[in-house]
Amino acid sequence: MQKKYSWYSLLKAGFSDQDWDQAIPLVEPKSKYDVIIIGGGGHGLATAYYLAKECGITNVAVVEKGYIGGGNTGRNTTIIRSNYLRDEASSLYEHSMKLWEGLSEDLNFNVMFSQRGVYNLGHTLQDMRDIERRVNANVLNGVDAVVVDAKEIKEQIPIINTSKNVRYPIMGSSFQARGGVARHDGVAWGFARAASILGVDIIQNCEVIDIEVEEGRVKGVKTTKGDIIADRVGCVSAGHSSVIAKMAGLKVPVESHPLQAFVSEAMKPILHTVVMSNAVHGYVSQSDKGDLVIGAGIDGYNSYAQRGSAKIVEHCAAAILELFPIFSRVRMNRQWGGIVDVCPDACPIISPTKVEGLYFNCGWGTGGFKATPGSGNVFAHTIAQDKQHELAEPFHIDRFTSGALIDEHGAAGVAH
Amino acid sequence: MFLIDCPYCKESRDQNEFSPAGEAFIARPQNPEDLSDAEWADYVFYRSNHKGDQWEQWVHTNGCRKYFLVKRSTISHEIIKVAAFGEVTSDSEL
Amino acid sequence: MEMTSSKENFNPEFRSTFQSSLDRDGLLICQEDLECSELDDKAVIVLRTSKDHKKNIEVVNEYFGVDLPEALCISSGNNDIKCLWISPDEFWLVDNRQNKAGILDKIELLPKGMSMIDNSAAYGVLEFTGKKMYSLLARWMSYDLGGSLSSKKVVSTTLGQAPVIVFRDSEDKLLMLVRHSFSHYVAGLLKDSAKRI
Amino acid sequence: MRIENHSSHQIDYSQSLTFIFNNKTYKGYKGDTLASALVANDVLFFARSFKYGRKRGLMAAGVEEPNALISLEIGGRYTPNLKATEVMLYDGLSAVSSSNPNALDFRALIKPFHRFMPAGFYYKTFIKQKVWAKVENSLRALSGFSKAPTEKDVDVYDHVFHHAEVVVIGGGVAGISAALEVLNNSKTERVILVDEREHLGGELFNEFSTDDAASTWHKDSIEKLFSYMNEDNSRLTLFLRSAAYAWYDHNYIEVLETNATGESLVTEQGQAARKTIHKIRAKEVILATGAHERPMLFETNDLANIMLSQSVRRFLNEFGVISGKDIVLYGNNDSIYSTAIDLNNINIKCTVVDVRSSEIQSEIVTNVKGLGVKVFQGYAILKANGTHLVRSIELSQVALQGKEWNVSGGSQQLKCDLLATSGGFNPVVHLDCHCGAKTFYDEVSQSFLPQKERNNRQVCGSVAGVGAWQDAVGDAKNKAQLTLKSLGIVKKINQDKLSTNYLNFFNVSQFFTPVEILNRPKVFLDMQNDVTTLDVALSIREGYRSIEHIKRYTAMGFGTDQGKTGNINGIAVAAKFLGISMSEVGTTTFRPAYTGVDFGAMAGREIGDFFDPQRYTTINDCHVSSGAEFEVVGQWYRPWYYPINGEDIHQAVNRECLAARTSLGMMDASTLGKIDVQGSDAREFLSRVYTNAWMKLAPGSCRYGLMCNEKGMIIDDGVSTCINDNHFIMTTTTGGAASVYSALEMWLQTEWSNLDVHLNSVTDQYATIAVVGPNARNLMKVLCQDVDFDRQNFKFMQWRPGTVCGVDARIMRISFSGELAYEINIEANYGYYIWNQVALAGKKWNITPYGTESMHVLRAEKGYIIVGQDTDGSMTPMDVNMGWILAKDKPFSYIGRRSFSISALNSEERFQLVGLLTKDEQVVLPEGSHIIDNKSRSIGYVTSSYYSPILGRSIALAQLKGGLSKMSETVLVKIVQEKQGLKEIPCEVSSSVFYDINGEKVDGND
Ligand SMILES: Cc1cc2nc3c(=O)[nH]c(=O)nc-3n(C[C@H](O)[C@H](O)[C@H](O)COP(=O)(O)OP(=O)(O)OC[C@H]3O[C@@H](n4cnc5c(N)ncnc54)[C@H](O)[C@@H]3O)c2cc1C
Ligand SMILES: NC(=O)c1ccc[n+]([C@@H]2O[C@H](COP(=O)([O-])OP(=O)(O)OC[C@H]3O[C@@H](n4cnc5c(N)ncnc54)[C@H](O)[C@@H]3O)[C@@H](O)[C@H]2O)c1
Ligand SMILES: Cc1cc2nc3c(=O)[nH]c(=O)nc-3n(C[C@H](O)[C@H](O)[C@H](O)COP(=O)(O)O)c2cc1C
Ligand SMILES: [Zn+2]
Repeated sequence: MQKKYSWYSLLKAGFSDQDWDQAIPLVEPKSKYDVIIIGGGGHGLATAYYLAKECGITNVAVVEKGYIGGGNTGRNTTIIRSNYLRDEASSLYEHSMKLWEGLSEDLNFNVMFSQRGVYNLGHTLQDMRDIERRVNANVLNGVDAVVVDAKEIKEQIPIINTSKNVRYPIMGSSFQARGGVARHDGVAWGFARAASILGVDIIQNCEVIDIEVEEGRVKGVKTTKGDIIADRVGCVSAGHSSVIAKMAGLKVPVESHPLQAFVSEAMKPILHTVVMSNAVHGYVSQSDKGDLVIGAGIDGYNSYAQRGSAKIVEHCAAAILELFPIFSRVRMNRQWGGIVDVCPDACPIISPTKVEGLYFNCGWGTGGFKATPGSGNVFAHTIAQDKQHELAEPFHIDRFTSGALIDEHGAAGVAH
Repeated sequence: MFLIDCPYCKESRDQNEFSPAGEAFIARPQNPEDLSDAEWADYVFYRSNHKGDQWEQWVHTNGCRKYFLVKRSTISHEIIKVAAFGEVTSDSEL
Repeated sequence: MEMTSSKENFNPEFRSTFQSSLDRDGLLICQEDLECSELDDKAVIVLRTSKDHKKNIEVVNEYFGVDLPEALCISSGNNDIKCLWISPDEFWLVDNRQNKAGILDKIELLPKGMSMIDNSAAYGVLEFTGKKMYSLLARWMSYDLGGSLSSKKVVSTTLGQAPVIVFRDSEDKLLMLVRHSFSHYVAGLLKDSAKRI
Repeated sequence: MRIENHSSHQIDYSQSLTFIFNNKTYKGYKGDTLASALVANDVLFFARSFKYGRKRGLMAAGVEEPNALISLEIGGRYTPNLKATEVMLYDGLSAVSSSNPNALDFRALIKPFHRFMPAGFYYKTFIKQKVWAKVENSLRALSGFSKAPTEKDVDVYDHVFHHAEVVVIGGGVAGISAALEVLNNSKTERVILVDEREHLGGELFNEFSTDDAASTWHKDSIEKLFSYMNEDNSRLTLFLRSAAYAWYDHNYIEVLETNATGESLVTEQGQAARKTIHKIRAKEVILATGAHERPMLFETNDLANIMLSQSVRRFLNEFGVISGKDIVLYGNNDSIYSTAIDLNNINIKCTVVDVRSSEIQSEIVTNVKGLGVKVFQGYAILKANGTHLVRSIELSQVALQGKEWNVSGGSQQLKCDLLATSGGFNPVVHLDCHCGAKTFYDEVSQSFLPQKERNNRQVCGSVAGVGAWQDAVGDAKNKAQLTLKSLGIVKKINQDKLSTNYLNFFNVSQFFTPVEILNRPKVFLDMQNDVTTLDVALSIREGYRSIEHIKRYTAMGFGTDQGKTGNINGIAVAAKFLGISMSEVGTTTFRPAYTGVDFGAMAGREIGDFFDPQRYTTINDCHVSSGAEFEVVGQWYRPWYYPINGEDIHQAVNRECLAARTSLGMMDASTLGKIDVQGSDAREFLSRVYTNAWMKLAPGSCRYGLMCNEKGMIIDDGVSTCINDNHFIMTTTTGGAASVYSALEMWLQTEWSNLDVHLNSVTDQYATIAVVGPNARNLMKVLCQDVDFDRQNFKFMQWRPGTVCGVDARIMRISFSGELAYEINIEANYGYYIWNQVALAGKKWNITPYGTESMHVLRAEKGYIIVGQDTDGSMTPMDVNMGWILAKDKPFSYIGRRSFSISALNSEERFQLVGLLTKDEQVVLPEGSHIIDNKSRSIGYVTSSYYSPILGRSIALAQLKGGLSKMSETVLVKIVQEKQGLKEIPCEVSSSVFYDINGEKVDGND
């Protein structure tokens, strides 16, 4: 059996036909755990991993209704950056970024974190003001970020259209060099494997159908594979957070919407960085396989179906062509959607709830992949200590009552 | 792309004429000042975000500009019913 | 510079909505089986009222000489004035410009719950004729023109990303009302698509 | 090679075409695909595979082809990753392989190491971040198929909407039959029939050589269809070369049509669309998409010239070409015998290897035997031999015992130069599943069939599991009857009788998965991505057991063919290794696109000028002729500044601002949103949506209002004018117009329907020209004689009706600059004229047009906020020091009011709007730079910053934590990207009003 991944083990396996350990062992649920994590996405698996690794709690189960990584973790455009505007948010995402930088080694699993840089383009004067504001805030917070002008963008990305004679000319951009992409599935699997090596049970095809609450305290969960008792339950089920909350008689201030993405057929490398544009609604990078991975906008209606409207992807294709006219004859190979849990202030909720022992980690909306390690890390500590991790404090669910919103999407309205 | 029956235009039109306008039956409190912060937050921020058949508001933005009610499955996207505003006032009706 | 207050001393230049998009003959599109031109003499007055009260219907008939149309349809009192159904409580009176003042004068007389506003300058009116007009419009309109736009019917919909009102004036003629700020865009779309029809 | 004297159904032998492939010139005919023309020229290697760079030949003849990826043409018509089987030949065509099979390929060189590169290789290697960062780029260079384009596309794409009562997808026998049945039995219903191929008929052409009834049926049916199309106001629309690639909610189907000239499109630019997306809304859909054949599995099954049996037939019957002379047909169903008959007819030698035992006694088996064709029954191919091309095969006996296939006995070799296999058929269920419908595994046809019942949809023909064409005709008629019933056209349905076992896909046997074969190396499942049975096995052993995990771990089905031929075998292999049924394994999710769609086609014409509407005011021509630079605000193009004599923006703005402050400026303010508010409750309405009071505003007056959302955050501001007690005109910000209007409608319709108020958007009705400056009154007196402009009689924040240069106008005395100013509102059609008149009359005072930039400077000098610049959606009125605008005693709790009492909104530590004055008066703070505390932490940021020419110094507005209590303190603004050697700029916190603090200028100086 080959436990540890290395060149040595790979050679050995190749010569000897020795087999690999199961990265994701098939297990059936025990009747009782110290902690149950609902949702086997990146965040849930990371939570379990850090519970076991940093908090010494190994009697943990991750309960996933489908296959692990099959939620948004497995269907996102994998953009990772930490150049967020608000101090609270940037601290959290930067914490995550630092974990990313050592993640493959930590997990002994190459998650293919590729720091190829992320551009956030600006197309209007107000975009540029916002970019300046954000970049300056980042630098003061110790997050690497710079403002670059159109000329420099063109030098770095020769295929981008920086002509002034387009509908939304590129005026400039913020750039985070440490940003990039990672292999989405690998992130889920890497955390799952590392967690199960530490003793965590990862139980797939097991849907939580109810949460047992007695006298304000969580007792366990009912699942399609039977009842499981637990002292603490962490809910990390992204698009399904409202559904789980309802099981415990709670509400969370999120709404579920479809968010779509599509990929082109694979081509030889041509785009070596990540380009995002909010004004024209599209982001693009080229995967290591060669396909262009493109993220579109969100559909305005509530949905639990992992698909959206044609109009959104078509508009997104147009936006990508505004930026990269050379992609016009490139073909869309596959499109899909995920259900994102959108929070009113575009910031997550990492929080205990009114039910003792029940914790929620949700509301990551359209941008939580980049937070995967950081989110799991602070959530693990929050559950373990029954006290919010310092970085998670501002993300308490009570902020909607107290008014202490973080409002990451702030500058939305263009006006004069 | 949905095909939505506007109860005012009495015609099915493409989704691109409409905009979704949130869950239905979220009435603005009569006397906001009398509410606790938590009650007010519930009105402003909390939605039931139902998985299944849900009543919601749509507006025929590029048509008759009327807000109306749609009962739609958030699982299959099937539209089960539409109603003019006020025709239905709570989940249990119809 | 000497000026007087009387209007007669001026000859204000009226610019139609599509003026800068028209060709020398005043046409937007002119090709086999497809013609599009601007009607620049139209006034558009928005009348807001409910049909629920008989009185309102009577008032409209008395003041403007038209019946409020049955929902979903347009009806015209005579060849000049037309009343377009836009929404349950919104009707547009479309008439020639010279009659505009006469209509707007009535604003003072309207009963409670009824209102009126001149929006003539906000809209340009395009007239389409020719067999290929649906083929042109279907490139930008999701509305089922062939199946649902029966004679005299009026529809508020979109052309590309522009809100427009179309109505089938007669069997072989279609009118479209376009907000002037979108006229450059709409004219561009139509002319571009016409190349491929 | 081309088969001599073959009458093909597709080829026009009179038109010979020349083309280039991989730098060599060849000849073909009109009607050929690139693939068939190459086969005719004995070109058998098309490209290399993805991972191992193996030389690959054709496998299929249509969209399902996984191997033959090529790129076409160069420059603005360069197209990557096309399948040679889908490119129609044209004269002068030039193509190259996505990766050249004849050139050296690094991937092929590392062949000995393949055993060390199993699925999941990269997860286990390069684990150190630093190492990965170093190697990633070189690994990337190996990936991808064709090179990416490098030039802008020269062609255009169209979108067209359609509506039909019935849409039939697929124009094979089933589709044709269904379409006819609907047309024959209805009167007004519109029918759309689409097929991705060049001709209607699907797989039926294959029957022509042996079955006259097939060609007769085809001829008659096509004639009938055409007669429907030739009717006036034809009800039938036919789209050929048109792939239905996506089926969205509510029967919305997208079809990609390729221009009739295919890729050879050479027209004047923009005159024809290369591709068109038809956006079809259907009441009823009939799915008749047929079935794709699937290959048999054995070792090195990826050698060139190992093809699908049905595809070999298609090349033969439709194109008259074949790529071998000594052919082995191998499979588990009767269809290979049809191929044998076709080959026998043209005297090509073939041998049949059938895994089914000799107990199978179909008529066709007997017939083939009767022709003298050698038939091995109960035999399987274990391995194909050959370096790159198949040269021979190894056979062994095989038998089905219970559910297991057992290989027995020694093996024997058989020579061949073409191997055609059939492992059964995969119904083309893709589209049906795009909206979430499921498939089920049917044991009889050994295939995943579409969900049985679905509203407003029928399936017929092969996609429903029907094999023989005669049955497909009947099945289609029957299903069409159900469609007619669903449309309410027929009440009682007629059903044709079908043959007894019409649902068995040619007596297909149980899925062929002997472990002896599956455990061999190089048994390829996904040809494109080099996924083998061993990869699937490894995936499962490592715990990636779900078919979705297997797909993601091995990349099976990730390619441009989306696993059309390979996935089903992958599922069978997974079922075998997992020890569960195929049904339990299930399929991966079917998603659009059924076949690739060009980004250009997706975008259609909504690119460039049409990407987003460009909105202009009626005065725009004046701005253009004045040489204005423009700023985009929302969708509007607004003059930004008007440079003259080579001025830069600063020089122009200084000049414009000084003109407005010292004499006279003019500005086009038409873009502001204008909402007409009428009704007896208009005041009440305004009081509810604005924070301040409106009950007492007198007719003839105007008032500024601030609008919040329920969160208590500012969303808009503007001046509203009282026309009379029941009539107001509200103005909104340019960018906010649409959202404010719809929010207001929402309140009225959903909450306050008892209010007597009507809203109408009149933004486009008026052109608005602001005349600004000490001489504004003088100018107005010249322009308009019927209004008394005396400062006492026409006060600030009042309006008067009047006649300006002969045009009816509404004149408002409002000011966004602090100067004496009037806004002239006229019917938009006169905007151009009045602007020119104003400019003419203003010459005396050197009237100067100014743009948004000067407007910003002027208002900043006065400390007026711009919503969206000085606020960002998280600012309350208190935060911007406008607590005065919150009415205290309104009976109705206006929108947002309740939130003002929430604790966090009253914190001392909130951002508050202040002025900043740099100690060095000439330094202009960069907008977006931050104010720092003594620990270098951000405590605020600059929202607006300008050089004020009238003050001769810089000014700035900033959001500063607790700013209102920090007046006169010195703070530091940090310059992060060092500009002119500046790092930290000391500033004094000041009032946000910098100029004319007491507001004396607004009355002018007369
Ligand atoms: C198209 C798209 C593009 C995106 N692009 C980016 C991007 O570029 N960068 C970025 O940072 N973020 C991006 N995101 C967002 C990101 O994907 C998510 O925020 C993140 O993956 C959330 O991870 P998660 O682990 O919380 O949720 P998920 O991965 O969704 O995991 C939740 C899991 O809970 C399971 N579950 C739900 N209900 C139950 C139940 N009752 N019982 C058991 N299990 C249950 C689900 O099956 C699921 O596997 C994108 C999202 C989408 C959809
Ligand atoms: N002999 C065999 O081995 C064998 C096996 C199966 C079927 N068949 C034959 O196939 C025929 C069955 O008829 P049928 O009509 O069901 O199938 P068909 O394969 O003849 O026709 C299906 C048609 O649909 C088209 N199509 C598929 N997906 C499409 C899409 N998304 N958009 C547009 N077009 C699409 C295909 O190009 C094809 O022309 C009979 O002739 C039958 O004998 C033969
Ligand atoms: C970053 C990324 C890259 C992808 N690349 C491909 C690809 O090259 N080919 C492909 O078929 N699908 C690709 N997919 C899409 C998946 O096949 C799948 O559609 C997606 O994970 C959603 O799952 P579902 O379609 O099974 O619901 C990619 C997905 C992601 C998130
Ligand atoms: Zn309507």
